[in-house]
Amino acid sequence: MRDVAVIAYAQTPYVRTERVRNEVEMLMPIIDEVVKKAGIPRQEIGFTCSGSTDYLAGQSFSFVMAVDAVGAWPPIMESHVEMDGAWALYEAWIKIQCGEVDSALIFSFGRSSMGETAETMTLQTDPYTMAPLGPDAISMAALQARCGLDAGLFSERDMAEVAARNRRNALTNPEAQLAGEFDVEALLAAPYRVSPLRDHDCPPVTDGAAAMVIAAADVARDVSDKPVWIRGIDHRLDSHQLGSRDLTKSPSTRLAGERAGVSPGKIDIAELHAPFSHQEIILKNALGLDDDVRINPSGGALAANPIMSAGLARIGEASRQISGGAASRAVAHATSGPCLQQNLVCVLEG
Amino acid sequence: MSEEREPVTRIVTPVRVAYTYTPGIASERFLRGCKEGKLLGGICDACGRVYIPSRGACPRCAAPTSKFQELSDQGTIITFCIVRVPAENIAVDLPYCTASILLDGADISFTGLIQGCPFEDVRIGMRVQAIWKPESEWDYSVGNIEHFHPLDEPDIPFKDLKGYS
Amino acid sequence: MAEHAAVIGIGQTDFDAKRVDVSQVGLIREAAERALADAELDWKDIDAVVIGKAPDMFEGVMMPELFLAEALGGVGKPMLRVHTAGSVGGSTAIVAASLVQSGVHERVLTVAYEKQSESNAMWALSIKMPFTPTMVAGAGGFFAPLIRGYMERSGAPEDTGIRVALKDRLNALKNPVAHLKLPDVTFEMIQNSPMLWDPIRYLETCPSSDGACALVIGNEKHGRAASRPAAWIHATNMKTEPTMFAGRDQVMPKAGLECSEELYKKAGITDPRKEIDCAEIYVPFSWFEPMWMENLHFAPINEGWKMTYEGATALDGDLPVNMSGGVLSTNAIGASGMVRFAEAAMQVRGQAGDHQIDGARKALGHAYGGGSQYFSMWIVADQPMQ
Amino acid sequence: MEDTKSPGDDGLSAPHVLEYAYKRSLGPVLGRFFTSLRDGRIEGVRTRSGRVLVPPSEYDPENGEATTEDFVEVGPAGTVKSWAWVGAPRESHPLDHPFAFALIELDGADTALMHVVDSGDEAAMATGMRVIPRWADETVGRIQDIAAFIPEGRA
Repeated sequence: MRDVAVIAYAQTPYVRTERVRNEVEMLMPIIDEVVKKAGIPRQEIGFTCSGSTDYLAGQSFSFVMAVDAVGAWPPIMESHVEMDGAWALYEAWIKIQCGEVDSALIFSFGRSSMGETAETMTLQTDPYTMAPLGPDAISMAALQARCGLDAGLFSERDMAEVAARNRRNALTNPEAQLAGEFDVEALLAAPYRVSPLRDHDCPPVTDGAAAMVIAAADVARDVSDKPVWIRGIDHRLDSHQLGSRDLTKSPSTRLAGERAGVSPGKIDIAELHAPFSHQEIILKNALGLDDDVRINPSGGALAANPIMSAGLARIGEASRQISGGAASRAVAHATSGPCLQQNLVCVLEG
Repeated sequence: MSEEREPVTRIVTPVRVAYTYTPGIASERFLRGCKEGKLLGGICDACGRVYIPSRGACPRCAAPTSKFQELSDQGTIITFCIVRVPAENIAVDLPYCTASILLDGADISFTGLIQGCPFEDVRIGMRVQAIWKPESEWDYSVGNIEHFHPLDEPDIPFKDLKGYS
Repeated sequence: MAEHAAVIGIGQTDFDAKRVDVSQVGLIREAAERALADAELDWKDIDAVVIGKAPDMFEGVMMPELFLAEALGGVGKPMLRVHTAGSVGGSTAIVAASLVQSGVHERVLTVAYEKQSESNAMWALSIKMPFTPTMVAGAGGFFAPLIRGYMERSGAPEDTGIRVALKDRLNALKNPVAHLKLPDVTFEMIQNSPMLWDPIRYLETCPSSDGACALVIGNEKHGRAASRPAAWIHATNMKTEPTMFAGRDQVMPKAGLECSEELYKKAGITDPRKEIDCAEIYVPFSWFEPMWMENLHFAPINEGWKMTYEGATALDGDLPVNMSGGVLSTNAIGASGMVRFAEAAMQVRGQAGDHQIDGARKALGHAYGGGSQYFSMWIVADQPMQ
Repeated sequence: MEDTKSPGDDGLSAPHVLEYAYKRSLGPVLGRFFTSLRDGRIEGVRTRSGRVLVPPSEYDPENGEATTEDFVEVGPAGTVKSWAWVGAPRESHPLDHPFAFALIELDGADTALMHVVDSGDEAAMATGMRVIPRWADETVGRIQDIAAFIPEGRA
């Protein structure tokens, strides 16, 4: 395997509603920023890969327009996954492993605010037996939370503490959307949104985009003082039918974590893509993280959940922590599908 | 149940997703121009080429088109197609002619309907002029141009249209 | 390339306008089971799954791979979903190949599909957006003006497109899984078929199909051990350019010219017309055959139509093109690119049946999408690259 | 999904609706399932390892193997394995008053079916509770042929 490093990362400020700029206008400045930071001339970046979904934009081929933001002239080697940008990163990492290219630009984007996000996610479910019943994202997550509560794996207080910690962490992240000091007692006094979930257990609706440049060792050392090395990356899938899974566990996260090499070795921080509070606890268990691992210093998805970018953002945020000197070894995670169906784990080191 | 019924082989599942669409900075500027009967082209900050409509970027430079200029509503047909098949979402009587039109002053062509001459007379290089709906019907839409009509001017030779296919 | 990779199993569904006998699950399993049977493998032998298809609005499911992957034995495995517009079937195969070439996996299953009968392609391809009057009538409305541009600049005879359509429709009669078969097709029948998007006639266009294509791609060890001949992947390439920009040549896109040029270089090919035995390329409207002959450097610019005219692209020509009957005969959009790649592999494996080109040892698979802006290609051969 | 403040602005915006009635062919397994529902029965399918899947599928999710042709009538009563109380139903939900989404393991099945429980009150819900289907007035062969599950003993 070739050593590959994150050499630059940028994201838009995360907002509830990006009403002014369209996707191309959101992407252009951050792609420009990330390419400049990377220090590799745009034409020399070997591969470009993006992640997005047509149903957020409400139109077919919405990713085609995003090419306008890249500067694909002369033509570029480019691909797109209908997945979170974390999987675009995976495809780019594979391309570098093939020896075909030495560097890659990855980006992802979405304006969730244009639709009713929770309902849009209903369309992700089996179209024969599930989608016609209209299970929205919050209700499905609530089914999962109840399983964990019933099994005694966590309490509603534990969930509120997760939410309070994430949003406290977000105070130090100028790009986060929801930040603040929250009193756990007060959170627990609030009514349920969809029981057993309260508002604080759920992610905000977020518009945003993220971009990253990665490079193989030779290039990375040449252009960057502080490359952040991708030591392992793997992703796995669980069954789709909620009723055929043990929702209190995330076997795909556990497996991806093993393959990516989370252990042995001390983990300083973890950026976990847990849109719902209880999911952070399930993920922490699946990855076998100790209590002294700092989870989501960025505030995580409970502070900003730009769908299609939230996973790539976890890897970007973890790489920032390392390049900024706040951590030397980190695990970053991305998820997709109802109740953590698909999971990617990436281990990063300074 | 006494009567034998046919097995179920298909289901119908209605899917409805509602959005509030916003066009973005450059498109909004263009649409506000349309409302006033103006065709505003976006100028690339980097190379100066003029886009109509601009979606916010010059794709060859990946640079914003932050300045605008009003363009003529006359142009030249780059290529065209006569449509004889119905399409969902298109409320024009068949057959009709759509053309890629390079407006004077623009660096990219723009799609419009051609009327006012037999289809056989439509040709690449032909000069055309926008015919606008009555001002009272103007909206935030390039649909304010009802169609393009032939101009009584000599054709532009094909060789001079190179680079604007 | 770190590792050699080879196609060791190929499966296609039967294609039809409406495969009402199967669900989406049944459709992809039909292709995948045929590919596994061809490779003499079982679900458990597969390390990873790559799924490709065109817009989700065709089937009205957001990221349908999430509910479909488990039907491909995907539970506990990595799964990727690729979407690069019409070129997606090709790009998906390339992503699957790269998982093997990188050394990360040994055997990968890849499936591309579309079940267009669940909705309406014209609707899903031209969704009406606010503020924008729709004037482009589906794919035909987009591509017809480009064809007119090609006719103008090349001076090609007007019946070129009819000749391409006749050839592909006759080839389809030799392909057991092809969708549209017209046993008594003639030049006149095509010529007299209605003009839809002038200059495109009805029988010069592709149908809307339901169907899927699957490949099993293995590394060198599995390629050599395969019980049936393997199709060795010599080179792959993808190229993209933006849809609309000042000065763009949409008729002869640079992305395609460069994609093929680099592809040949990677594969060690210096004279493609001579060294490639047959090509299966993405021709959704007949006129795209001569256009792509030029774009793929098989013919000089503005002379691609001569190949059609001289019969060079016929089954008995010096460069047979679209032996399967092509996209003109079968078009399950998301699968179409992979079917091209699969046909190239079938030819060099000698398993193409009645449409087999004798002695085919090196073949090109090609796909394109968007506004002629996404290109994906591969070269496969009967021996590993030296 | 939690609403936060939107920046005020008077920019152009317009409603945009994607709407289509998809026609889904079912194939042999789902076809059989929906045919049975129409006729008032709930059927699962047996995997080669002997587990009964409800809803049935053409494959075993554990390993991708084809399932058998052994269809097994299950339920109609079942046990709630998990539930989520929806106090404010959305337009897209099947009931217009408060209800629960639930994972229901029907008697004789090894997997749980996702459906809804119409219990009237959140206090009437509990994990482990027994429920039975309330059939739609007219059944046509679709998942909504079961209008909802209701607590057993409350017909």
